[in-house]
Amino acid sequence: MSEQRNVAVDGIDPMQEERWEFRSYVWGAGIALLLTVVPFALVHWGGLPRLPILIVIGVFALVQILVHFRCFLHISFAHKREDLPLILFSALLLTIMVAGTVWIMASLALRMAMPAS
Amino acid sequence: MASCTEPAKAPASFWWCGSKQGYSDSNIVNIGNGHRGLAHQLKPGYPSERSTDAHLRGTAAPFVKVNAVVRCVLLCAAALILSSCASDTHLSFLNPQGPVASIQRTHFLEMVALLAIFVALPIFVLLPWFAWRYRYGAKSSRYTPKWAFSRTLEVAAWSGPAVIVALLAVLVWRSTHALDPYKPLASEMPALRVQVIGYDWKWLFIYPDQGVASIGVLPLPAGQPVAMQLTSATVMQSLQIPALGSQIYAMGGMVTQLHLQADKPGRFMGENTMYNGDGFHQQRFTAVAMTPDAFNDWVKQIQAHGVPLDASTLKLISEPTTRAQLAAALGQSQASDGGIYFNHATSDVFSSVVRATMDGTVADLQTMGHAATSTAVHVVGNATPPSAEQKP
Amino acid sequence: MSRKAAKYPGLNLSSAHGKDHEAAESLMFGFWVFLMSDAILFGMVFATYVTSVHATAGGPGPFQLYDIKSIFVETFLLLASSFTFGMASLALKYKHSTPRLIGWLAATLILGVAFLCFELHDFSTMFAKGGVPSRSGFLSAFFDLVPLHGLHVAGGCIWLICLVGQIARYGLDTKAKLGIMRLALFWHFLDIVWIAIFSVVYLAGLT
Amino acid sequence: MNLPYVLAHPLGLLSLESLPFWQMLQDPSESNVINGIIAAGAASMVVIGAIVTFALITRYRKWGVLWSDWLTSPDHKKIGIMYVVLAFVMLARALIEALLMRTQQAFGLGGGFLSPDHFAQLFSTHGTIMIFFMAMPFLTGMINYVMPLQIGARDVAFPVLNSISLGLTVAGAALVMISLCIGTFSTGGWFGYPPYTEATFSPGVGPDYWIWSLTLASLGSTFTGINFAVTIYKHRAPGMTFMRMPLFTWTALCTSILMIFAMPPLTVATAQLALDRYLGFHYFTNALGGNMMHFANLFWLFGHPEVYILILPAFGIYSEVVSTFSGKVLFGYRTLVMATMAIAILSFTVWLHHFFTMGQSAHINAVFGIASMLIGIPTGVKIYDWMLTMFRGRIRFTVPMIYSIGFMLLFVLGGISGILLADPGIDYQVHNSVFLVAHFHNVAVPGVLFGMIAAYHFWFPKAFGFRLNERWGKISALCWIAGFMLAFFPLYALGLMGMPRRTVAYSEPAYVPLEMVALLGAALIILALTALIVQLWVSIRQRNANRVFAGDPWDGRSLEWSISAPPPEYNFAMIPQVTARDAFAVAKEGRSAYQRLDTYEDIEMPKNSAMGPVIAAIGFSLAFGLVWHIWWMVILSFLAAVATMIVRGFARDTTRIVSAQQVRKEHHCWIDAITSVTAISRADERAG
Ligand code: HEO
Ligand code: HEM
Ligand SMILES: [Cu+2]
Repeated sequence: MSEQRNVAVDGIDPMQEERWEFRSYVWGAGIALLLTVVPFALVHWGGLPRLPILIVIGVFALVQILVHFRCFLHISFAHKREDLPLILFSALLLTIMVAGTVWIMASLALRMAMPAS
Repeated sequence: MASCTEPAKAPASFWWCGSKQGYSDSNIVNIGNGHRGLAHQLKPGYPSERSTDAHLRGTAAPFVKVNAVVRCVLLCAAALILSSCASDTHLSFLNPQGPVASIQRTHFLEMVALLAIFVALPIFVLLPWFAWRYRYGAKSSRYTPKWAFSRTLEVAAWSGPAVIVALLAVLVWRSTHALDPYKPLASEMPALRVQVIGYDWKWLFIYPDQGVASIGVLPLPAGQPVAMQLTSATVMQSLQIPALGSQIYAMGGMVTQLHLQADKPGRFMGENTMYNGDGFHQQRFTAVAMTPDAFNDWVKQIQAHGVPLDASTLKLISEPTTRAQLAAALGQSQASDGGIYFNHATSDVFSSVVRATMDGTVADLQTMGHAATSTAVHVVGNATPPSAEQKP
Repeated sequence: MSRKAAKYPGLNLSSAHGKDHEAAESLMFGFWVFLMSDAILFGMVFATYVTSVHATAGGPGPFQLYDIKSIFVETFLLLASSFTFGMASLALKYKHSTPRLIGWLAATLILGVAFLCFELHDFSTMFAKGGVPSRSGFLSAFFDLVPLHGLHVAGGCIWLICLVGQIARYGLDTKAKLGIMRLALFWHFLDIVWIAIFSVVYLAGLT
Repeated sequence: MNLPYVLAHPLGLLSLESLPFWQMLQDPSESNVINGIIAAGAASMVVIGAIVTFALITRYRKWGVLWSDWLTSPDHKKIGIMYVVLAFVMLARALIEALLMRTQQAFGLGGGFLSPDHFAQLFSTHGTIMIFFMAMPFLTGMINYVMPLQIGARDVAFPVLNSISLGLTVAGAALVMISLCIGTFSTGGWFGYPPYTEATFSPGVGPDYWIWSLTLASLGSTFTGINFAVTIYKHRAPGMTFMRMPLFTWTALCTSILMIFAMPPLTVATAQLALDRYLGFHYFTNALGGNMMHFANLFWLFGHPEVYILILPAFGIYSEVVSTFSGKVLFGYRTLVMATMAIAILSFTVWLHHFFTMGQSAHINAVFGIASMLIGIPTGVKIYDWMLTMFRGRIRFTVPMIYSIGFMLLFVLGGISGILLADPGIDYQVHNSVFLVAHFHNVAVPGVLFGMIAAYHFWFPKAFGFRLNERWGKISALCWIAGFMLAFFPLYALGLMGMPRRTVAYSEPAYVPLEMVALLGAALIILALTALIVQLWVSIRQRNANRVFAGDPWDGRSLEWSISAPPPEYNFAMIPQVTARDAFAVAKEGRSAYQRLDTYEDIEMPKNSAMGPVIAAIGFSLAFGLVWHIWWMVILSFLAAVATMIVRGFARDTTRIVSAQQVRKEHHCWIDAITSVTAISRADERAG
């Protein structure tokens, strides 16, 4: 590698920057692990009724997804880039499409059953 | 405008009133592998009640005036297009024969009127006028090349359509709920139950409470609501009798519902509207509304003289054939009205078709070699015949 | 502390790099867009799965087929691989030695392959229990969703090998760097999809 | 498929029976002969067309030029032109099919001459081609050609990917074409609903042709969408803020976004259907938990946004045309932008209106019905703003303008019928009837097709340096408009008379007169197409009289008119600095257009790449192998595809330099030409 290490780019000390980023990965992995272990444990060892477990699974999954976005993909509100609006827009469409599908298919399932006669 | 009559007064002269007799669909050529439909002459209708008059039975229509104008225009145009079609089979909901179609017609005309007047008309007046007024050669008209914005006009451009849509939304919300095909019709009489099974390429109508069934003709008592349950023994289909009301899909393993009613005796065209192979265009039937007495007579007659709807009959029905081919296979000639009638029809038939389709009993056996998982009657048709492999 | 440098994982092409920087901008953004399109793809497959869970048609269901321990191991492997890829990104961005970068990439590859092995093993036990895709709508939907993710991971592994090959051939030039940066996005994205899979398919299925 | 079987069947399912005339020879019944002759005729047109093209290229020794100047070119302009050529070829085929269908139905009382199966293939290929291989390539080509010029870019963001997208689209189109000669196409219509298209009910290769041609096309469109979106986001000239982008570029952006997000559901639906057919999965089968309603849901999640993918660029084109030929700034630019975005987003919320009659609850139907009607609001706003642009203008009735006015009037009717269909209570009656056919042709023909033909007239001089003949253009336009009205207005009436769509024959004599009128309309449309061909021929012959090297034949407003016609490969000698909306109109007023530059710079351009044609060939053979179960071909093609991508990954030296001297020379040559011509006055122009 001919390029020099440790040259300040954009006036930021790269050493410090690197430490900061490293910590972000470590934190991310740690939190993600925690958010994984808890629902797995709940499902494996049980204890709670079905609904609360489902809620925990759902919430933990959402939080973990946010953690991945933040710590691994470096998405945040801090800098103005196109990727955040892009992701939010995609999430909106994904929600419309998936929720709509579930809504419609559930209604159909309900009304397609053979009426007891 | 006074000469624009209600269809009630001269139905026989309007284009939506239907076809002449004499063209049974079995006159239509080739099915599948060059099979030809068996030629059958359609004899005068059975039962013979005819309906010649129709009437508008609407919900209270808020746009009656407008409505009348548009109706007149439509009717006059129609009268010009075709001035004579002596017919007895009702084709269209514009000449409604039952409460559902009647509401639909009123609602349709309302919507057309609204949209024609508030959406189409301004544009059809203004646009040609602008185009002429500001043509290149017209040097005297004003020219404002930089004029690009006007708050008033912008607001108007958005709010005009928005108001119309808001109004439409109310109408749509109401009519959609009122016309939900699943909604039983209000009536003092209990609904007649009919179970409908779509086959390639005919509909089987089962009257579980009467123990009879029919193909090709759907006899109904006039004035009594009909509650249909539908399923398909093959691919997706869609049942519609326009003069009576809505359509609904029929799908394998699923049960859908449709509620209709005929106001008075008459003959109505019924069809499948969802393409399902070579015999699609022949999957038509006639719904025949008759007086309650006539209907009961019909039931009795079929109970006594129909073809038994047993396993072997069902197997023949499930073959991909047209009605005419089926009649031949059954060793029957169709009744004089083109129908095939069965007795010993139980409601088990319907549910076992639904179950067998869902279990894939037959499909499994035939296509994948898995063991059958159910002992239900094997009634599901297999495949369209190897068709005449032609290209466009 | 400024976070300006944390734009993209490993993005080390500041505006001073002119043309390269511009190319990186388009390429990374384009890849993001592609990922979002892919996310919709996964979303629709998820929707298929969710609406088919009960369509077991009398065949085996989640309780008969899923093995939570194996899934936990797979989850752990994938999470670890995300971390090692993160380290690779740092090595790229802060110009650590190339061998170190390759080391992290190799670790990621090994974890990815291990994940795939576990997954294949899962599938084969499912098959042995009669959980074949042609058995029911539910199993069809399952074998749409989970292997689709697996195929993505496999594709990622092949891509990773190719990138190492490119580095071996040309050194760490701009194109290779951009390749690693995009693969990083891809890899982290797949981990996110996996979160949804283990939550919706496995954990919810076993609740 | 076990190994011995594969070895014993090296050609998979292919056999002599796959040939179009085989059936006729085996069983020469009357109907078989008629259908066989038509089919064999169509097949031989494809074969003869291919042979003649081959022969001509060889005769004039154009293979080298074709390869190096066109097929391998990453230049967005050339790729755009190739897309449009593809669109015209496919348009011709689909229109002939349309005429054949109209003829069959006109004589369809009690039979007609086509077999039901043949008719079913006609509507299936017609619909598939019109949507995926006519409209999509046409608008993709137009955006490709125009959008980078409008935003002051040298090319799209990923030129080679662009060429690959074209390759994939062409491969899909080729698959549809080959289905004329070998085997048969699907009979399941353009949306191929299962279980009809499942192996149980359609055991032949037809649905496989449909699945794989759609898959290729949708892959190409996804990449195209990404490419365009990134180009518009990242490659605008300095000063070209979003709110200064020409409206066509705006619609291109929204269409691209729709492509990116709407294609995946289609890919999922077709892939799942393929798994059902090939491996016995149960997504949409009747049995074992399959659910065909899910296909309908997935397909229309794509299908509805798709129709707005088609119409939005057309809206953009009308915006440019109306503003240019009214000699005015576009009225309500900001509103038009907002309306475009509103339509794009709303289009993801209405898909259910295609299956109101499937059985879901009234709440759901009503919600989706009302959501569909909401789209009428921004659409209406657009129409009002175009009218206000014409208001107090100086309207020149050029060919594109005639199409635009025809569009505005006719589209309103189509939109209204759309609103009627979006009302579940009415849709319960007219769903699956030819009323619906009338609706979507009423939006697709005056909306999409007129827009594309207007664009073709509008930008042709830019692409080739001479104008198209106005007289023939007007003849054609009038034939299109009259033909459309005759062909489709009767269908509204027929639909209300209970005539279902896709019916080969019928038994109601009442349908006949209206069917005859529709046939007349279809014939007029074929005349219109012929007039377009004549126009092209005449225009090429008169090209010297109609040269517009200066590049601004219409007194244009946006940047694409500020350069020579045809433009140099690098588009702009220097990337323009944009200071206002309608950048070129402003420059002309400020007399800052047509400048010599002080300094010229080397320009870096992408090198030619064989990726496009190679991927096209691989994609085609992969799909063909899949259709016919020729597994060795499938495996080889797949490996070749992977290998190609890996090799491309190793490619490094992918750009070349256009020297500053050359740029300087070309630019000065053009400026000299401009100074030596005198502008034509508008009055003269109308005379000529
Ligand atoms: C380019 C293509 C295109 C376009 C632009 C549209 C536009 C619209 N479409 Fe259509 N459609 C298209 C192509 C198709 N549509 C179909 C089917 C279809 C169906 C399903 C019917 C059925 O299967 O039973 C519905 C409900 C609609 C509704 C609409 C609506 C509400 C609009 C609106 O966008 C129209 C908006 C325009 C308006 C309204 C006019 C101008 C507005 C003014 C002047 C403002 C004032 C107006 C109001 C306030 C209402 N369409 C099918 C059938 C697929 C198949 O089954 O094969 C196709 C191909
Ligand atoms: C301009 C002349 C055209 C004519 C005469 C024409 C004619 C027809 C006919 C006769 C049908 C079959 C109708 C039926 O099902 O009964 C049809 C179907 C169809 N057309 Fe056209 N068409 C034309 C242009 C277009 C264009 C420009 C498009 C799209 C951009 C288009 C898209 C379709 C589609 C999607 C179908 C439905 C196919 C199906 O049922 O699956 N058509 N057309
Ligand atoms: Cu739609």
